[in-house]
Amino acid sequence: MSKEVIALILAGGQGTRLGSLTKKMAKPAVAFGGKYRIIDFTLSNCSNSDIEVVGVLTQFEPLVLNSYIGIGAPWGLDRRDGGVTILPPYLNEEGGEWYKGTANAVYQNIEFIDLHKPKYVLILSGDHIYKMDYSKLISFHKEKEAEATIAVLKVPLSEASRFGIMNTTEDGSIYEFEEKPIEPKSNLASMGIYLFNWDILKKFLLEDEQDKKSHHDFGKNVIPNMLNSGVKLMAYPFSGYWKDVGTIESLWEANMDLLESDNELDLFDTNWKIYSSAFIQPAQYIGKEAKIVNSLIGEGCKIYGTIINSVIFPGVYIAKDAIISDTVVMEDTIINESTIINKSIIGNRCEIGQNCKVGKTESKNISIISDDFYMEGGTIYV
Amino acid sequence: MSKEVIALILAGGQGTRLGSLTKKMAKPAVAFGGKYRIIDFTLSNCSNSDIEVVGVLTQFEPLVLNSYIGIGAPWGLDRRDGGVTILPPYLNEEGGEWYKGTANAVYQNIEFIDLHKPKYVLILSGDHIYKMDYSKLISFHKEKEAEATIAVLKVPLSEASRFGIMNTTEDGSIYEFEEKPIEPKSNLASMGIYLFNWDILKKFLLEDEQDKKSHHDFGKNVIPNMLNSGVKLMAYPFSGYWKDVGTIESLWEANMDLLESDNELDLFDTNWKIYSSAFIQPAQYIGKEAKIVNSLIGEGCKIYGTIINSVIFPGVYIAKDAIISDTVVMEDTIINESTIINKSIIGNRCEIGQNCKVGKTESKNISIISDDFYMEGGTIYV
Amino acid sequence: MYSILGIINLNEDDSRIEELTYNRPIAAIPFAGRYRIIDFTISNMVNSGINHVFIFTRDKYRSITDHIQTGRAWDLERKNKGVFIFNPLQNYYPYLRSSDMDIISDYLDYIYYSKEKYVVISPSYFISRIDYSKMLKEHIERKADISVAYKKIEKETGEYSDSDCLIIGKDNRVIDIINKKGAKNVFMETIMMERKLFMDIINKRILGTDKDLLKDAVFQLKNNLKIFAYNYDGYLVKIDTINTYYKENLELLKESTMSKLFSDSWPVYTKAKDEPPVKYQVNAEVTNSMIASGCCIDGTVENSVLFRRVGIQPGVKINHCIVMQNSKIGENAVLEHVILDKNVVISSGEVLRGTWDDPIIIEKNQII
Amino acid sequence: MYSILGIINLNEDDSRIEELTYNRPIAAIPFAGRYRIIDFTISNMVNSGINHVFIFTRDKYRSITDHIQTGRAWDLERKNKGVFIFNPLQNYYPYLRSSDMDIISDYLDYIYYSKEKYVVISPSYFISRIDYSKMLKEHIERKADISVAYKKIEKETGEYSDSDCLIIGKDNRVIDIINKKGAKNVFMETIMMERKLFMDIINKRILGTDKDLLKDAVFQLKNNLKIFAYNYDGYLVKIDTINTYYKENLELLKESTMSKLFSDSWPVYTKAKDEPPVKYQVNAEVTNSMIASGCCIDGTVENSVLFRRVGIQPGVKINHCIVMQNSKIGENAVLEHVILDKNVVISSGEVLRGTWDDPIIIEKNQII
Repeated sequence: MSKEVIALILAGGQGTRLGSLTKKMAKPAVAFGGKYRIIDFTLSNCSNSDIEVVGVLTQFEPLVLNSYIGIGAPWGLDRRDGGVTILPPYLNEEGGEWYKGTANAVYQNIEFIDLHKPKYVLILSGDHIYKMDYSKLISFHKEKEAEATIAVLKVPLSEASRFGIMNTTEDGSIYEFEEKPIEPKSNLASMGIYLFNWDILKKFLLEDEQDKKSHHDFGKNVIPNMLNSGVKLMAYPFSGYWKDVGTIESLWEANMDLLESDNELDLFDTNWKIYSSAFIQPAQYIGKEAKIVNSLIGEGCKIYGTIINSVIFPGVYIAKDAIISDTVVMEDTIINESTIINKSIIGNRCEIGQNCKVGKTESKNISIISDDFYMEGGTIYV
Repeated sequence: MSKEVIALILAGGQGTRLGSLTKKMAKPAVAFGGKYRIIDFTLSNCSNSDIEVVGVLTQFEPLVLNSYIGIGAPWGLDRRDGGVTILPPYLNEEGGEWYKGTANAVYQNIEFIDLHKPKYVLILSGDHIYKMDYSKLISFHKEKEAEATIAVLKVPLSEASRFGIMNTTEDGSIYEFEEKPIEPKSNLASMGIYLFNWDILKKFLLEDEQDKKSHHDFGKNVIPNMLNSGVKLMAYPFSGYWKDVGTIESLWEANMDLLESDNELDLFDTNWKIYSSAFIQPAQYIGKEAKIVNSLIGEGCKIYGTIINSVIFPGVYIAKDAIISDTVVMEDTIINESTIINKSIIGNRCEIGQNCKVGKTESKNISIISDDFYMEGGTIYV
Repeated sequence: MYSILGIINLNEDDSRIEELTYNRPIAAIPFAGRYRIIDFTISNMVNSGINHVFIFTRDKYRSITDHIQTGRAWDLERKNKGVFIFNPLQNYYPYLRSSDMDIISDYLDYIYYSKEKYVVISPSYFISRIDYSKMLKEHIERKADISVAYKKIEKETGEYSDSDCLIIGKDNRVIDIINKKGAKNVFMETIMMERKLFMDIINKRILGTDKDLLKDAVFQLKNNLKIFAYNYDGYLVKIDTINTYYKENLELLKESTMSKLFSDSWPVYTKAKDEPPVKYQVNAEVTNSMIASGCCIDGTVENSVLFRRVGIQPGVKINHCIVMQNSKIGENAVLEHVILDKNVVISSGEVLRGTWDDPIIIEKNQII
Repeated sequence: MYSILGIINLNEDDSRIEELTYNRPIAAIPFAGRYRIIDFTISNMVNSGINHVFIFTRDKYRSITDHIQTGRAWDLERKNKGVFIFNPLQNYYPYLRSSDMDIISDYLDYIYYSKEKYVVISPSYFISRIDYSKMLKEHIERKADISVAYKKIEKETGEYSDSDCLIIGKDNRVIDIINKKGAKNVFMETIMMERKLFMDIINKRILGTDKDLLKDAVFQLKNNLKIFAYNYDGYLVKIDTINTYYKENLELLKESTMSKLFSDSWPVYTKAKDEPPVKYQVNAEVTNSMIASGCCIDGTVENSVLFRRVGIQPGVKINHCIVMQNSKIGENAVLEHVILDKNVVISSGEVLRGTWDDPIIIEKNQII
């Protein structure tokens, strides 16, 4: 069956800037927001936008991600035709190779794309946190009769030099693309979300593959080549929450953003639910001496201590007299009595002993405790 | 959740001896029996044996196989926990490599196996045609308190030198394994079906990986090493139809075997159904001048000609005055008027023009027409 | 694209086809070798881009539940949408059955919470290949309040004798509906409107709706609302008598008829049964017949339709027969103009001869 | 391992808990923050290795169908097995409802075509953690014809006052069943036997079975067949009165009670609802309470159970309350000893005070 649009999620990155959090898993599988994994946002966006064929391009430590995505049921992507497909590199008659760049990863899956005979291909990143109705982007693309459309976000001009910047004419068509310009001419930053007419994209991918000097990257090679060749590129303006959680700091910040009372991501909005693979946990229990303020607490937690401005994932146990603030605690971790934790990210399945002290509120840095760590009672780790 | 047994199906082979039939797909995805793909037999055996976690190890041209298996629904393997998982090679912190051999393929998936905490691991091949209740093999293994059990088939002693032969004591325990012995001491051939205690297998896989001289193969390395180390290996006697369809001849033969009135594979047995991804085709139509004898015909075919001793897949059109005998015709192929085909395998989506002549009944060889081939009218191809 | 909620209304008169409907509604009668009648309507919906389907049953709904299961065969097993079967609530006694308005109104909250802008209501017993997305396009272009589908019949035939017919004005507006033999514009009982209007009609909140049957309530509004007729001109049969059931099945053996109902671009989906291919044995002689998978044939079959897993033994001769799933015909039996329901066993040597206009019908599970 | 067909019999007396069962059977009442009562029995079956479950409803089955859907939440969406809901066929009028024998016998062919050697029949309103595989082990070891589960109650409590009790002989054979206040061996209405025997009982093909209720029919056989009592000694409550419903929910706030019902090795499954984590806002003061996901709390909550997506505004004080899904409590409202059913809205400043033995109950969808 032919599908009008198929989406490809680039989820192969190793995420080295997330340090020990991505030692044994791909970045999109990292936990976020007291319940979710980063890729839930992109998958839920696809599902809510009625996109029925989604390929997830993986190659680095895909096990956790694969087993998390499973058959795609939590996102309604367990379809008879299409649904979600994991796309790792493979061997063919000429041998095989790992994905060399974002464009090469898509190039290696041309056959998969052709199978579904799509008119458009939507290229997404698996490690961005945002809510977006892609069907509106698609309508925009059709209306403008574009050949490629790039979603852009207005950033403060002072920060524009950290992004790929799109310079557009009045009608939104892109005439120039500058990667991290020192003197930005506009504040429209590329969100790394591309919609292409498949026939055009395929042609450029085939050409790019031949180019020995290419990095095989959308931002560095394919988009500039398209611009040079006169392809009709449009900028689709997006407004709303968007965050690339590629670093420890941005991951922590994105979690803290959720605690703002007027946060734009609004996880409680029933019109654009973020789906997630469910935990099998009873309701959380809050003990007699517990105190919880301005925090998100997941299912199955048992809280006997104090929690302030923090995000606590399912199955966490916080003993009495423990004080947690400005901190993210991931799944099934145990924090023992009288331990104080500030401005930290504590990984999955850790146990922190009694009377420990982790992190410092006034510190610039986020303290990280990686998965499965056991911390002796009395330890000071700042 | 822990599962007692998980099955791994080795489906990575390129199948070069099947020639053009496996140019664009892995061997287990090759069509068989007028409806099925080779891997349907192993997957259905797993499903009927109540094995709920199945990993399919692929690396060569997995696209057709992946999209065929999908979420595993046709085999009842679309489970919330487990079900069927495609396992290609992947990158980890130390880089990554392709599967080097059957044992190395399993070695590279130790983490996947550990995730399910199985007691036993069943190693299967994706390109054998047979029906087998693995739960009986598992009971046998437990009863005998074996550490490894290998399914064996009695073959004529004259042919034994073509197989891996198990020499056993009276109680079925294996004391010697000989790969293709010139003077076989027994006629018990290994079927390439292994049940291991996972802790034992894991230990041997880790050792084998260190061995620079190893081929990383179960038959050549792991099993002999186990024998040498005194692991308790049992032979599980199987009787019934079994065929390795690794060559054109054996694939053709296996198809023809289905036409024998007393064939042991019995596709019509409702107690051990072979599941397959369904075709969306109406019932077949047999025309006014058609003649069909001793043949299997799939859904959605339109038959106006004569078919003798042949296996015809869904969606095939056979025009009037065409004569097909001792032949396999795969999906959606069109055979035009007055064409005569003998002893051939015609691939998927071919069109054979009028008045062609393909194959020869008295020939020793099977004529092959590969997928998507268009043959001009009047061609003689013998 | 605007979204449509599909509603299949199984409030269908089965009194003239009762031999086949003792234990099933018309929707569940096997048709064309491997389908149930309802498959065609569901497939039309799916092929029209509808992914949210409500089936309202009236009685004998077990076979519908068994057939539809989770809806996976139609790709209608979905997280938030998909297919839902609504059986009449137990507070309705059988004598109230005739009111589809009542049955639907009990489940109105499901329609309320659906998000589709439009609904299309269709029966199962009209087998067609109607494209509801085309119907919607016309509906929107004409700014219709309600659109109803009909087919213009060229020759006068008896097949639609009990159907309602539309009287259509020049601008395609529906003037009236009549039940009259020989009328030309056969009303397919397919109705499209906005979901909100539909809820108002079911709630009888609209002036003038005091009827128990949905179609009556709709046409009662013909003066207040703009009801337009949508002209469908493809394959159409109405299966509500034994006679049409028998003849329309065999009519499909004509290439020209079959190609009107089946094509790659408009597939008909049905539940997969994991049957092997058809096995033709050494004595098989099959001509001009439609054979479903899993059959095993060792006799003579002419001008017939065989459903799944039918067994034909050597020496058997069947002609102009419809043989449903899992029936077995013993050696040397001769059957002409016969309909065998499911799981029938015909003993060796048995001879049954009906006629073209009066076929013999053997009920489910009989041993003859 | 021998296979068991699980049968959940929802023929349960709801007359003493009617405030919560106007629109739902007992099985569908929310319990313990995120479950429905039936979740515990289904999860027990799944955890015992049962993968084929039949649910026989009696009435008000809409909420059961909505909750179970395809069974995926319990991993019971399966090709050939899984979970099936059987509603009473329409030919039964409400006054015949009391006979579970009749309801089941209408679907006997499904039981006939099942392949499991054994069946276990269980109600939903006994919430336990019974392991049916252990029960089967004893059943086989004792060579029992029928096994029935009971719990020995140490102290005399009112909670099981309307339950049947077993009189058990020394060899664990059941001597008799009585309905008597204060008896010790509470019969959990859980019955195990071979599937064939079960079919015979339903068919009333066994000498002496002339009863309409399954449990009566079973115990009528006590002299002809070997009926053994299986002793279960874990968590057990029977939810068939408002009083037990209210107290047993709050009882779960005790660590010792909660850990008897919930553990990682015996998970309780339920339908996922895609709710976000609980949001505690700046004015939140929550102690000794169970809170389900999706709640948003900006007030004071003590000794209470909050189901999913409950909203608590600033200044609110609730104590000893059960607040079901999606209810909203406006600013400064004060609630003590109150049960709010689903979708209730309590206006700002409202004060409601019940007592421990007589909690106030606010029905579904009310605005107070």
